[in-house]
Amino acid sequence: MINEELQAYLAGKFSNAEVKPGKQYLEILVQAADLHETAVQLKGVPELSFDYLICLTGVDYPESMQIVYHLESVKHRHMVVLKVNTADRVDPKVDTVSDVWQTAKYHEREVYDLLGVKFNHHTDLRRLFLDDDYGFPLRKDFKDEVRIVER
Amino acid sequence: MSETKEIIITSDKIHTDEYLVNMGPQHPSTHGVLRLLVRLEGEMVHNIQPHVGYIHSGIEKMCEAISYPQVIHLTDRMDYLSAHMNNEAVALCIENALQVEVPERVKYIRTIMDELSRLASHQLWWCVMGMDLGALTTFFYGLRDREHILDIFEETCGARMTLNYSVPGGVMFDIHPNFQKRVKEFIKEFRKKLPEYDQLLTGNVIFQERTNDIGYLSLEDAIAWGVTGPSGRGSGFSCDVRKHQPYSAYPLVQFEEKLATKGDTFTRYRLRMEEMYESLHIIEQLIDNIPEGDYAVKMKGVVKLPEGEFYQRVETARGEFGVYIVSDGKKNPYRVKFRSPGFSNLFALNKMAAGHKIADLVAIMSTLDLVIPDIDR
Amino acid sequence: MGFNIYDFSGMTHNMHLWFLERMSPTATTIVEWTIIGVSYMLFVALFGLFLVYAERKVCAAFQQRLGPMRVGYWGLLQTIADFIKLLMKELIMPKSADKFLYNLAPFIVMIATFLAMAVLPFAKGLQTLDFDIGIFYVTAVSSVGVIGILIAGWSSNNKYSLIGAMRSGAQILSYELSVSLSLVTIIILAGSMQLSVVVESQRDAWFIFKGHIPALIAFVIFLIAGTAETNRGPFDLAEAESELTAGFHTEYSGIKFAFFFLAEYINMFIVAAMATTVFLGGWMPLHFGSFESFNVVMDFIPPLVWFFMKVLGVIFLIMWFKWTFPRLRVDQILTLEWKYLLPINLINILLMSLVVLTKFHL
Amino acid sequence: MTLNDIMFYLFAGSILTFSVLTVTSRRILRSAVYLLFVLVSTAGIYFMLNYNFLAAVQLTVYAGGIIVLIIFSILLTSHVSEKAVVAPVRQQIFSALATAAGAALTILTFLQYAFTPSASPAVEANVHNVGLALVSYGRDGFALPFEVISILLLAAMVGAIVLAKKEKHLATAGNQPKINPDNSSKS
Repeated sequence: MINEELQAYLAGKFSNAEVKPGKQYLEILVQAADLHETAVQLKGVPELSFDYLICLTGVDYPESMQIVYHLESVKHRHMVVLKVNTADRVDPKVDTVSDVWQTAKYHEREVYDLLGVKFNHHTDLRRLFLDDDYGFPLRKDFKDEVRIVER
Repeated sequence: MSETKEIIITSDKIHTDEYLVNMGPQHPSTHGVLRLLVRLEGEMVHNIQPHVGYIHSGIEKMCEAISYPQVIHLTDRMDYLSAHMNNEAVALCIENALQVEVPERVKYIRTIMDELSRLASHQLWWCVMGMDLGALTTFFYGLRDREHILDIFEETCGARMTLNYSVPGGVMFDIHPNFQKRVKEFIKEFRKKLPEYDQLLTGNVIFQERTNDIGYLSLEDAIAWGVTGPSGRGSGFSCDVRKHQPYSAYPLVQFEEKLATKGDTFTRYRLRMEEMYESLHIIEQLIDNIPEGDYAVKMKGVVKLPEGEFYQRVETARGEFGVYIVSDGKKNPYRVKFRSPGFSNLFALNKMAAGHKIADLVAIMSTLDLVIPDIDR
Repeated sequence: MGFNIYDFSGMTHNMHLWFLERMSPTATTIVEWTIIGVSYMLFVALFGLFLVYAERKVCAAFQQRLGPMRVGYWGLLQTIADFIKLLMKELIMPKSADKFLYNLAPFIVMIATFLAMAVLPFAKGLQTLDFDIGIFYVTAVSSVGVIGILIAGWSSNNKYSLIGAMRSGAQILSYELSVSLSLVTIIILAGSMQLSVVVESQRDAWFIFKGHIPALIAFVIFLIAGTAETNRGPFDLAEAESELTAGFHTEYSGIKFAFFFLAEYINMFIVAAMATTVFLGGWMPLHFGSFESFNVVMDFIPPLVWFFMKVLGVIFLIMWFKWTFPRLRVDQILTLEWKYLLPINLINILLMSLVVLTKFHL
Repeated sequence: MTLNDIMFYLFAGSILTFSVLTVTSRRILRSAVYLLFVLVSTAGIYFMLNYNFLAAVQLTVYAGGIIVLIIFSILLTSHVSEKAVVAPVRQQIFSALATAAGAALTILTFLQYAFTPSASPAVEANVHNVGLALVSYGRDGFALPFEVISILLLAAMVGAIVLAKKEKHLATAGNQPKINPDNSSKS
C-alpha cells in the first residue's frame, strides 16, 4: 500500500487514533489505553502486518513522555510510526508490546532504564544498563552531579 | 549493588542439576565487556541472560548537549567497526532534515567507504570467528588483509578506525589522489585472498561440523527479535536497507541482497563471506566512475534542524542502524536515539543458543558479530 | 671413559665401574641416580624451553609473521626471559581453594611426565630403564598425569576449571584406549614390548615400512590420539581459551602455571618420542634394503641426531595440527574416538595379526 | 642396610601413612589422592620385586583407571568446601574394634604360617610368560578365566550404560529444549 492508501486504511481502522503523515513516515498517535490493542491489530491484520519493530524509544516532552515505535512490514514493505503519550510525565505508565514483538522486551527495558517509563504486564522489567538507585538520565530534569551535561 | 541482589534471586530459582556460570564481563569470546549469565547442566546451556551496561557511556544523553556536527564524532565510538556507516547515518539524517542535496561525488565516495568499512568489519569478524573456534591462524590472515583497507582509510581521512569522515553536506576532505589506485589494487589482491579464507576455514571438516546445524533462528523469530544484517538474512529475513530504502549511491549500483533460509550458524557464516564478494562487486562498479565535483556542499556554520522528528536507516556491517533525531529548532538536538543492530541481535542469542553446548554458544555468538559499545552505547 | 657417539653403552658401563672402584655399591647407585635425575631435569627444562620457542616460531611461520625477535638473536632468549618472568610472578591462590590439592596438582602432572621419560631410548645405550614391558609402562604412567589435571580443575574452585577438568578427564581416558591399541598393533609386529628390542628389530626397516598399511593406519591413529592425550589443538578442549578462559589451569599463576605449561610440551615430546621409537625406528638410521652405499652413509649420522630429527619432525607435525585446525566440540571428540578410531583400531589389529601370521611383512 | 631396604621401608612407610590418611581425611578428594599414593607405592614395591608387568597393571588399572573414575565421580558430585561428617563415637569405637580384629587375624595367620622355600624352580615373571599363561588353556592356563571375566565386564558395562541412560529430557543440538528460553529468562 502506498502512503495515502495506508493512511486512509489506518484512519478507518483506528477511529480513536490520530493518523497523519509525518515528515518522513506515516504517524499514528494512539491513546495509552488503546496501545496494546492497536499493536496487536497492526501486526495481526494481513493488510497491515507490521511484523518488524525497528526501533522503540521514548522522548521526554515537557507535558508527557512519548513512546515511539518505528514499524515496518516485511511483506508489504511499508512503514509507520506509532506514538503514544503517557498520562503522567513523572510516573509514566504504558502497556507493554513485548508480547506482540519480542524484541520490544529489551527495548522497553532500555526505555525504562533511561526514562523511567513503566511498562504494564512486562514480564521482566528491570534496569538494563544502570544501577537501581541511579536516576533516569534521559529525562530533562536529570541532574548529573559528576559530569554536568547540560543543554 | 543491583547485581549482587540479582544473583541471589537467580540461584534460588535454579534447578539442582544446573549451575550458573558468568561468561564475562571479562571473557575471551565475548570480545568486549559483556556478561552472559549462563545456566548450564554439564556442558549443556539451558539459558543465557545477557547483562549489558558495563561500558554504557550515555552517548544519547551527551548528544543532547552538543551541536549536530559533533554528534557524528560520537557515533564513531559506538560500533567502531562500522564507524563510517554510523557517521553517514547521522549526516544523511541531518541532510534530509535540511533538504540538502549532496553532490554525486559525495554519494560515490560515501558508498565506497561504506563498502570498504563493511569489508574491514567482515574481515575482522572472520578472524575472530576462527579464533573463537580455536583456529588462531585465521586471525592473522584476516588482519593481514584488513590492514590494506585501514591504510586506505588512513590516507583518505587520517584515521584508521574512528573515521569521522562524513559531515553534514558531504565528506570532510576530498579523496586522496591515490585513492582509486589503491582501492583497485586492494580489490585485485583481495579477490585472490578470499578463496584462501575458504581453504583455511570454510572447507575444514571440523569447522563445518562445529557450525552446521547449530543456532537455528527461524524467519519468524528473526523478524520478531529484530535480528538484522547478515544474521537476519541467514534466516531469510530480507532486511537490507541498501535495497529497501536505498541511500547514497546504492540506487545506482547493481548488487544482490544475499539471502539464505536455513538459519544456522554455518549459513550465517557463508552469508557474510558472500557479502564480501558483493561488497567488492559494488566497489568495482563505483571506483572508476567517481564523478568530478565538490566533495561537500557549503553548510552554515551552525547547523540548526527544523522542528520535528527525523529517522534515518542505514545498513552497517552488523545490520540495520537507525538514527532518530527529535529537534526543537535549536542548535543541538532535543533527543537522539540510536537504534543499534547489536542491541537487538544480542537478545536473540538465548533463542538460538539454549539447548546447545558451551562451545556452540561461542560459535553462535561469533556469527552474531557483536560489538559491545554498539550494544551499550 | 671411551666416548663413542654411536654406542653409549660402553661409556655408561665404564662410568659405572669407575664409580664402583671408588665407593660402595649403595653410594654408587645414589650417585648414579643423582646424575640421571639431574640430567633429566636439565633436559626437561632446556628442551621444554626450546619447544616453547619452536612452537612460537612455527606458529609464527604459519601465521605469516616472525614471532619473537627482540630478546637474543632471532628471539632465542625469549623463552628464558619468559621463564624468569614466570618465576618471579606472584603465586595467587583462590581463597576457597583446597590448598593441599591445589599445590599438589602441578607436581603430579610433572612426575607423570618424568616417569614416562625414564624408558625412552635416546640412542644405543642411552636409556635409563629398559623394562621388558617398556611400551606398556609408558601408557601406564602417562595415565597418572590426568589425575593432576582433574585435581587442578576441582581444587581451584572455579567452574571453568571444573568443566575443563571434566572435559580433559573424559578425553584422556577415551584416547588412552586408542594410543594403547595402536601401540598394540606394533607390539604384535615387533613381538616385544621392550623398547630396546623394538628399536633393534627395526634395523633393516622401520616398522612403518615393515608393517605396510596396518602400521601406517596405526601411526596415523597414534598421532591423532597422542595429540589428544597431550591436550593440544585441535583437541585442546580442556583449556579452550575461547570457551573456558584457560580451562583447568585458569587459577594457576607463576611457576605452578609454568609446570602445567612445561608438562604439556614434554608430553608432546614423549608422544613424538614414542612415535619415533615405535613407528619410525627410534635412533636407527634410514636403511633401504640393498642400497649398501646409501645405508653406509646413513649409518654415519649419529643415532642421537637421528632420534632428535625424527622427534622434531613429529613435533612439527603436531604443531602443524594445532595452528591449522579449529577446535573440536566435546561430543565430537568422543564420537571421533568411540565411533571411528576405536573400531578402525580393532580391525587394524586383526589386519596386523593376519600380516604377521602370513609373514607378509618385510 | 642396602639401598633396596631403604626403598622398601620408604614404600612401606608411605603405604601405611597414606592408608591411615585415606580413612581419616575429611575431604573426600584428598582421601582419593591419598589412596592414589597408596596404590602407586604398592606399584613401587612390585617394581622392586622385578615384577614389572604387575606393577604396570597396578598403575594402569588402579591409578590410571579406578582412581580417575573415583575422582571423576567426586568432581561431579561434591564441592571444594564440603567436608565429611565425623562419625558418632559409637561407630568410631565399633570400626576401630573391627579393624583391630581384622589386623590381629591377619598378623596371626602370618606368624603361624611356616614360610618354606618352594621346591619347584622359580618362574621368571616376564611378559612373555605372563602372555603365554594368559592364553594357554592347559592346566595352568588362564584362557577360561580370562574369557569369563571379559563376559562379566561386558555385562557390567551394559548394565552401567542402562543405568546411566536417563530419559532424554533435553533435546539434542538443533532442536529447542524443553525449557522455554523466553519464560525462564526472567530469573
